Formats: sequence, C-alpha cells, structure tokens
Amino acid sequence: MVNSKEESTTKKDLLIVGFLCNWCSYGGADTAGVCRFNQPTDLRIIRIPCTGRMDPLFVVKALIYGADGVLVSGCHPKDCHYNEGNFYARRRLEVLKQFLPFMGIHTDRFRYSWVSSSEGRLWQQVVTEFSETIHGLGPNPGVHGESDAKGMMSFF
Amino acid sequence: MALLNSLRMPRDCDESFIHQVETESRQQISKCYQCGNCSASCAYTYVYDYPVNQIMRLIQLGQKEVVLRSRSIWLCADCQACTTRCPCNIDIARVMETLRFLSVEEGTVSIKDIQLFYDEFLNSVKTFGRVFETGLLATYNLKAKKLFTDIDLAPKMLKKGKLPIIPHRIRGRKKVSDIFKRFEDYRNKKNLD
Amino acid sequence: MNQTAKRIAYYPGCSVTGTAVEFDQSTRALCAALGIELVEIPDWNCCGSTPAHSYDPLLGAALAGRNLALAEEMGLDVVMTPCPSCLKALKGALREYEEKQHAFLNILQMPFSGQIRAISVLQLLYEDIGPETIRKKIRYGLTNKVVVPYYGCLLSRPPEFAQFDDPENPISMDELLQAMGASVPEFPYKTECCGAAYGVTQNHIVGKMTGRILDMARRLGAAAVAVACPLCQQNLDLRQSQVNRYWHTTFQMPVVYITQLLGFALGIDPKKLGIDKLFVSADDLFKEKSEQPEKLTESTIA
Amino acid sequence: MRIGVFICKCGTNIAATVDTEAVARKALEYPDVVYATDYMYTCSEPGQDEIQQAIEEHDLQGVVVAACSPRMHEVTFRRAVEKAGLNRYMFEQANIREHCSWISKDTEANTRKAIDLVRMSVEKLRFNHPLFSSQVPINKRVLVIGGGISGIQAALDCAEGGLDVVMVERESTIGGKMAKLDKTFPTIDCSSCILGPKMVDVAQHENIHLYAYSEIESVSGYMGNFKVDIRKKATYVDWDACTGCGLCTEKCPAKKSFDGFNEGLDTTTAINISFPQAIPRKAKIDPKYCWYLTKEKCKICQKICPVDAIRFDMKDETVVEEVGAIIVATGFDLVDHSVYGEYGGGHYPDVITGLQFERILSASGPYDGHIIRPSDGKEPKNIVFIACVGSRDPSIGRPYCSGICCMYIAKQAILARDHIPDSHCYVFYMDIRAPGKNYEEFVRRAQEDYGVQYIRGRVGKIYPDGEHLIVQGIDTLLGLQVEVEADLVVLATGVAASVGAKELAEKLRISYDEYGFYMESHPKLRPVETNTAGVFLAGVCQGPKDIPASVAQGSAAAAKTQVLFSRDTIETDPQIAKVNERMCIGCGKCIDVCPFGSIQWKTLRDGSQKAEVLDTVCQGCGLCNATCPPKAIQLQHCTDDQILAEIDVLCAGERHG
Repeated sequence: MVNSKEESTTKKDLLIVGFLCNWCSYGGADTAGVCRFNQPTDLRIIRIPCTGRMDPLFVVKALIYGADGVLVSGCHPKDCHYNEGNFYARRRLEVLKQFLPFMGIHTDRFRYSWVSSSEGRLWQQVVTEFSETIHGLGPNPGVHGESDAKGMMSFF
Repeated sequence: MALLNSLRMPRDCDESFIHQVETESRQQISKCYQCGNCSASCAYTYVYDYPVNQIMRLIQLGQKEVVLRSRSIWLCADCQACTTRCPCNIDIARVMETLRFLSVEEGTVSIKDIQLFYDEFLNSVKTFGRVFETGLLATYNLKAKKLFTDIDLAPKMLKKGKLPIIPHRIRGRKKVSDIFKRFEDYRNKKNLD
Repeated sequence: MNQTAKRIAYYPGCSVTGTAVEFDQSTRALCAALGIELVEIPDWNCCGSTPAHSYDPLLGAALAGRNLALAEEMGLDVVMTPCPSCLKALKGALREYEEKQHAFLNILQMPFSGQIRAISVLQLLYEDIGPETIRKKIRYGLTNKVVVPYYGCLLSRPPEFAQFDDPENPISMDELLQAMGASVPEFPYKTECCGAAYGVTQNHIVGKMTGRILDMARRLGAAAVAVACPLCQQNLDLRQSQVNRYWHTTFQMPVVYITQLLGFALGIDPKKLGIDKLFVSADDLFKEKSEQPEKLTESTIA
Repeated sequence: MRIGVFICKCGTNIAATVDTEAVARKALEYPDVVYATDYMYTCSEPGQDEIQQAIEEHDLQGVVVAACSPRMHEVTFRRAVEKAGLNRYMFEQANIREHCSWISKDTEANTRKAIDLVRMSVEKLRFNHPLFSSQVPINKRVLVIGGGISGIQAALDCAEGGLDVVMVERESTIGGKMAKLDKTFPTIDCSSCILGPKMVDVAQHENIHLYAYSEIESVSGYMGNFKVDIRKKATYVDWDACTGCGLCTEKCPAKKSFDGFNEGLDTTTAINISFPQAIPRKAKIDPKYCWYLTKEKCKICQKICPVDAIRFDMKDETVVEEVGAIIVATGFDLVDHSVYGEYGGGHYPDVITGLQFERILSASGPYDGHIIRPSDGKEPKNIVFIACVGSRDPSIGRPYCSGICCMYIAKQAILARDHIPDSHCYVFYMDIRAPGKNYEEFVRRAQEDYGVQYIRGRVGKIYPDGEHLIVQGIDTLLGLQVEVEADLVVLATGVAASVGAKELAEKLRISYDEYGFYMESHPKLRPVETNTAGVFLAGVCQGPKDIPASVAQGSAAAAKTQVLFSRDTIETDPQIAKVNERMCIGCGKCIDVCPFGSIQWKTLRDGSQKAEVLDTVCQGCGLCNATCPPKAIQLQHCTDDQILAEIDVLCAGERHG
C-alpha cells in the first residue's frame, strides 16, 4: 500500500505460463493493462475460450518442458460465459494439484484463480503474488527434482 | 501556530514528511478527498487551529512545520469519531497520533502544558510503575503555574478518599524503568541510523 | 454456558485505584456475584495511556505489553479491564506486536505469544453474561426510573479495533439497563466525547462538552447517567460543579457506573459498590428497593 | 506457410517500453516467417494497407500482428487480411500492449516478453487452417427486459421500425423510476406528462407484447435464436377480464399494505393498482397482506368485482418466447442508507431518501403534493439535503459517483423553495457535478434565484432534538462546524445495481462489474453491446446515468437490434468443435458435458455410433475437447496441437536451452 517501492528491476525473469479464458480473466488482464497496474514481467499468456478448455495435460507439459510456474485463470464460479466450463475446470485442476508431487513438481508452482474482466486490481495482485511465490521457489529444476513430501502426504 | 502565506511548489512541499507520516501511521494520506466528515464529526474542531481535514490537506502538501507545530494535534482526544466515519477508510485518529509523536521527536510541541502533563505522567510511571495521581496533579499544577486550577475539587476528593497521599510502588518498578531504558536505547539507535 | 468455571485476568488500571475506586469495587463485587473469577494480574503496571502513546506508540505498547505478558504467564487467554483507555492501550500493544514484533519484543524482554484477548467489563457483561441472564437475576429493579446510557468514545470505536457493539448506536448498555427495568430513552450523545483527559490541562473544553451531555440527559428526564468509563465518570460527576459554573446551571445529575447499577439490582450491598464515593449523590436512585421481579419482566418486554 | 509479422508501435504506447524493431528483427529468424516489420499505427488505414501490400508482395499465407489486445482489434485485422485475399482465420494477434508494454517500465524485460509472445503467435499460426462460416436464419423478434424509460424507448424504436417486441417488466406497471418522479431537471417539466404518453404508446402499439409482473426464468440459445422462459407471477386477478375500474381497491379492507410505489411513505390496499396512470391499468393482489390469502377470510373483492376477474387460486405461469435479440434495461435501485448509523440508520422518520422526497413533491403522491413531514404532518421550514449518501464512499464499497444526485438535489431544493417560500434549504455537498447541457446553469439558479444555501462539506451526524433534527456538518471552505436545526433531511441516496441484477446476468451470460452494473463490450467504442452477441444494454443497468442518457442508450440499443436484423441470416462462428470420426470411440462423454446440447449421436453406415457437432448450436467453449479421451473432438482454431505448439516454443525455446 504505502511501501510500494518498485522492486529492483535486475531480478532475472523466470518463465510463467498463463492460461486465461477469453471472457473474464483475459479481459481482467486487459483491464489491468488499461489501468497501467504494474506487474512482474515473468508471465506469458495463452488465450483460451474457457477454462473448461483446459486439459490438465497442458499444465503438465508446460512444467515438464521447463516452465517455472503455471497460472490458470477464469470466470468466477457461476459467471462462466459458457454456463459451467469453470466448474469442470475446478474439478480437473484440483485433481491435478494433488497429482503434481508425484511428478516431483512442487504444488506451489501451479495455481488457478478466478478473476472477472472488471477486476484489474485483483489480476495485478494475483500475478504479483504468484510471481513472488515462483521467485521464492526459484527456477524449476525439472522433473523429479523437488519432491514435496508434504504435498504427497496430503494425497493419501 | 505557524502561519502560511503562499506556497511555492515544489520548493515548499516536504515529500519525505508525507512518506514518513504514511509509513509510521500505515495510512495512505492521498486517499483523502476532503469531504470534511472528520471535521464535521470532531468534538474539538472549535478549539483547533486547523480542523482535521485541513491537517490532512497540509500533510498532502508536505507542510511539516505547520502540521507539527499545530495545536490541533495536541487537542485531539483520540475519540475515534473521525476514523469511524471516514468514507475513505483512513484511520485518521492514528494519523493524528503519529503526528503527536513526530512532533515530540522534532521538539515542536505547541501546547507546553500538555507536554508537561505527559512528561510528568511518564515520570510517575517510570518511578512508581503506576501513575500516582495525587503527586501527578500536584507537580503538574505547580509546574504549569496553575496552582488554583481544580483546587476546588481537591477537598471533595480527599473527603471521598480518592486522593491517596502515598504512592503505590509496584515491586516490578525496576522492570518498568528498564522498559523505558530499552525504549530510549532503541530510539537513539533508530535516530542514529 | 458454564459460568462457574469462568476465570479471567483482571487489569484494574491506575485510575480505578484512585479517583475511580468505586468502579473497581463494583466490578469485583458484581463479577463475584455473577460467578466470574477475576484474577488480578500480579504486580501490574500502568498501561502508559495517552501520554506514552503520544510519546511513541512502541513505548505505550511495551508498557501495556508487560501486563499482557504477565496475564499469559498465568495461563489465561482473556484479560478484562474496566477502563476503556487501558483497553485501548492493551489492544494497541497487540497491534504493535503484529506490526513491529521485533522491536516490541526487544523492548519488552518477556515471553509473549500475542494470543491473549482484551475486553472491557461492559463487553464481558453483555456478551458473556447477557441481558437475559441479568433479567432473571434481578432483585431490585430500576422500574420507572429514566436512565440514559453514556458510552463515550472508545467502547465501540473504531469498529475494526473495538470489535464490539455498534460504533454509531451502541446498545449493550441500553439492553442491560432495560433488563433492570429502567426506561431508556434514545440518547443522541451516546458516543459524543466528554472532553477526555483535558479535564486537567484544558478544563474549559470539558466544561463545554460535558455541559451538552448533561443538558441533554436532563431534558430527557433522566434520573441518572449510566457510564462505563472512569474518565467519562470523572468529567461528568467530579467536574459537574465546574460545569455548573461554566454554564450557570444547577445540574445535580448522578453519574453512576453500570457495574454499580447492576450490582444494586442484583442485591449487593451499596456500600460494597462504592455508591458513597460518587460526588453527586445517587442515594435517591437506590433508596426505594422495590422487589417486583414479575412486574419487571412484563414492563420490559412490553 | 509464408508468414508476415507486423509489430505495432502504437505511437509510444508500445514503443516507449518495447524495442519493436528488435522484436521484428527477431521474428525473421522464426520458421516460415518471410517478412517482419514494425509500424507506427498498424490499425490505421495506412497500417492496414501496409499489411495488404505485404501479403501481395511477399505472397503471405498467414499474418501475425503484435499490437493491442485481440479483444480490441482482432476483428479489424481479420477483415484487413480478408480484403487481401487471405482467409480471415489465417491471422493471429499477439497482445504486447495491455499484457506487456503497459504493465512494466522495464524495456529489456518487456522486449524479451514481446519476442516470446510473437514467437508463440507465429507457432500457433503455423497450425491454423482456413475456416468458413455457415448461415443461419434470424428470428426477427426482440425481447426488452425492463419497462423503465430506457426500455420503453428501446421498445418503441424497435416497434416503430416494424419489429415484433416482447417486453417483460418485473413490477405490475411499466414506467420504472421515472414514473415516481415529480419534475425533471434542468427544465422542471412534469415527469409523468412526458413519460405518460410513451407508456400509453407501449400499451397500444400492435407490435409490442407486454408481460407485466413477470420475470425472466431462463435464457437459452444464441444470437438470432434465443429461447426465453418468462414467469408470469400470480396477480390473483384475471387481467384479460379486469377493466381497471378500481372498485375492488376502494372496498378492500386490508388497508395497511406496503405501498412500494410511494416508497413506503403511505399504505395501500392488498388489492391495488400502483398508480392511476399505471400501464397496464390492472389490479393485483399482494398475497402478503390479503386477508383471504393469509387468513382465509374476506373475499370482498371477489364479491364486488363487476367482471368476476378475481382468481384466488391463480398460480405462477411460465410462457416461452423465441427472439433473435435481447435488450436489457433493468435499471437500478437506491443504495440502502440504513448502513449509515450516524444518519440514524433508517430509524428517523424525517430523514428520507431523494426518491421519497419525489413522492412527497408529486401531486399524485401520498400527501397530494404538499411538502409535509412523514412523522407529524407538519410543514418543514428548514430542509437539509445531503449529497453523496451511498456514493463516492469506499468504506461501504461504493467509490463511484452516482452522477444524478447533484442535479436532483438542486431540483428538489428549487421545488421546496417554490412550495414553501419562507423555507430555508441547505445542501451539504462535496463537489458539484453538473456536466450536462444547461446543468451548471441550473445549479447556479438554485443558489442565485432560489437562495438555496450550499455548504461545502459532509455531515458527520444527525440526531433528534425534540421536534427537530440536528444536522452536524462542516463548512470546509471556512473550516467551521455548521449545525442546522432541521425539520426534514433528504439524503441524496445514490444509485445501486438493481436487485437481482447478478442473477439475471448469469442467465444471460453477460458480465457485470464489482457493483453489479452490466459490462459493456468496450467502455468507449461498444457501449451498448455486451460480450454475448445479440444482447444489448440500455439505461442505468450499465452504469449510473440520467434520463436523457438513458433514453439515448435505449435508442442506441434499438438501432443495434435493427442493424442485426437488417440481414436475414447471420454468419456462425466457425471456431467450433469438430469430430474426427475415425478417432471417435463413441464414448459419449462429449455429449454429456456439452452445456448447449450441441453434440448428438450419429450412426455410421457400419452401424457404429459417433459424436456429431451441430454447427449452429456449438458455442466454441472447448469443454468437449478437454473431455474427449482420444482427443477426437477438436476445437477449431484452438486445437490441442496449437496450444501445445505454443507451450512447446515457449518452454523448450532457446531461453532455457
């Protein structure tokens, strides 16, 4: 709030892949841009029509190919442009989250959120927080690199 | 009361003061849009030299001297009406509190009586661990040369046993004075940094 | 709820050991009668109040913090104080602990978890006992007596900090008074400031503020003003003579602690409640003891 | 494929923090890219010309533009490449403005990001195929939801243009908030005199079918062919029979019913007609207050009705309407001022809302147009108006300006001074917002000609003192507290989204902002459209506005509908799911998940069951694609191959290699 001194710009970018639904979160990211809300530069956004389009495989592929984090974002529950796509997404991505530790991927490297097209400020927060989390974890060491014992335990 | 004539910007705006107030109070002063609700709600506006909304405005303009020398910050009774009603969610009472302590730090306290009372109060706490009200009132009235203020109340209070003659000294008063000492050390160190 | 097992830490605060001694007496007597065990924090010290806070909030926090740490040491998780000023200081200490933990603990130099909760005596009476329980225990009512509740600034303000009652229109004391059978008019100055500590340094301010409050109480036909703050009580009661001089009035308005009123209604000996310590006599209020619990309930429900 | 890449500088919007030249240079290294350049304003006419020339000169088969958000200009660029002979889907847009140049000042990092985004778009484009739309017929009927002034204007404009209009109104009469107003600013002309004729037009127009006292139950379908379930709420009166004679309302003994039309200032009968000019002028029974419906005694209305219209056994009824477009004009409600404990929290009878004061002023209102206090019927001599109650107040989550209050207070103060010449009117305001035609002059008149006292500052507290209300405020210009001994206080309560706005938005699949106002497609260039094709907005449901602006938007929505209906068919979006029959295993999972029922079984000649997509029903969400186990069903233009290709170049690209 008050101490909004800009982060040192020398920090090296990590790679975060974002999958955003066209109707809500992609618009929210646009709104954040229109309002010039400063954000970390690590994120690369792929536009999809709906989070219901999300195949968990996309997340896994990205993390295996070397992305340091994956962020999926769509419409708030009940606000889906296609009625119920985000409900399917939530179910699938929740299962995926449980599964990541088995591939040696830290669960914190993946996150999903709900941001509407009017919520530019919220989008800024989501991106900033997630980027900080990923910078906290550092570069993705690759598959089987970081067994998150706690995450695995929670699966059982 | 420091007087304002005209402002020449940016020369007359102390940006670091704005930052200092915001950091210490954890409030964002630029949120204030001057609706005046704080001053409308304040029970003390009529004795202030600057109403609260003007204090907020003066901070926005970086008027350190005027703000820290104002009487208003010392006449604020911390009643929280402003904070409760501020439409912008600014904890104004906390800003006022911050200004008081910055004013002590800068040595610009405008109302000497109040500072004197506060000093005597803290002395009493440092010495006894608790406030010795009788002694506090006596020394304060003596030092403030207000010997006869409230003198009418004293006999009544004595009669009701409400003015104990002997102070209560707590056993842990050394511990309390140590808190004062550690605080002074902390503050000196902070000021050196 | 199991009231017999209720043990809470008690922080009296300096003013109730001196100028407001009757608040301490009545609080202890009332809690004992209600089955609440008050454990006075051993060797407590002054919370620092406004002077310490104005000097530096950290100093105030450390002074108040010592008492909280002592209470935690006793293994208690709630500390109650009759004084709203002290309450603010105790809560302030908890906030500083949240915000500047390192510096705070360095100055305090005591083990402290910050888990303890601080409440006022009014909050204890309203939330943990409640008007319904009070209603059932009444022996002497205040039937047909008009009593106005005066809350002052700090009991419910600011809402995020106080976490108690409504900031603009608090009703806890209203309901407790109604439970005692009193008639409680809508009092517009419920939360107006009484002039606070300026009784000492700038007493013309207090004269003006308390004058307004007393005048409104008189116009509403009040037999007494009920309060829950030593400073408010002192300004309205002790300084009533100064007010009369300032406004050229002849107020003779008893200003009574809610704990005294409740204690009386519960049948505690007025002596034990320190009724005689009030400057403006409240004897008229406590003179007629009418034992009419049934009628009471009726009139208060209606 | 021969690909051309165009990097837009967007003036300095992009070029200031992205090295566009470097991005273009880098693009030339990518496979299939044969041409790359940067340009000042790619979306401008010369910018589009440049693309078209390059397509011709370099024989391009696909185009990538890196510029603003595709939500802004994708349509523009698709049209541009189509003009040059390419299929419009052989185009990709990388968003290097909203998602890049505008959100960081670090030119190096932004340039790296832009390079990545362009690389991804090129890779996606390499998997694009030409797609072709099909045509479906349009049902040229329009549904107007909401019968306030904006909806009325939209309905009349559509009907005049020859369209069939279905209007649905939640209340038992149309007219909305405007019907409750006494006079309108800045002309002080009588509200019902200008609205009344329009309401009658709606009732009499042969092209308009009105469902009053009805609500939208559900909406399905898509632009050109919506299906709408409308719930007609039980009125307990057969409206076909009812003549609106009003005999029942005279005899009904349940006289303490809540009078919503008079904002609760008066009571009415359980069977009532909202107001004399109601459209439709039909009686309805409020079941909460009717003696027969609550206590099973009375039935006086039934006995007295000359046309036997009373039906105590009436139930809600659902009807289905089919339309090609929907205009949403659901209006607003007032902010609930009970959150302001310092103003009495709604408990003081003489602290009223602006709309209540309108009813008091109105000659057909509860006091026949005499200004008197609700508490004791006395004429107030000192009236205080407080601006921005529920507006510009972040502490209650409403930081926006309601836009109309400054003006309506000025009007009400003028009228109060007119009605009671020896009265004093005080307006506590923070700023005066009067940007309309003749608005500022109007506010000046209130002060100069009518002697209304404007006090710059907010009110901290209102409390009763005997017969009066003490209003404790501040004049910030003087730094002095001001106390007014008032007889009546009017709170200029702000505008809030209509109750139920969010639920309706979910049914219509349109979005709303954090306050519940409906989101337009673009804040400047598409203020009437929503993100759901065929659904248009009119009036305050989209955001606070006054009567002229509401009427204008109503007409605009009607014009948009006429544009849509000017053709007989619409092109379907070819970005839909498609089944590869050889891969389909006939599991039927896609059929289960499809939210639109757009996938059905198809029996092949060999008797095997395969999934088949109905082109005109599929909305292109891709849920089936993500669900299909063998990935036999693919969302065109957003296939698995395309997304994986984007991921692949991004992650496995040289940055980590």
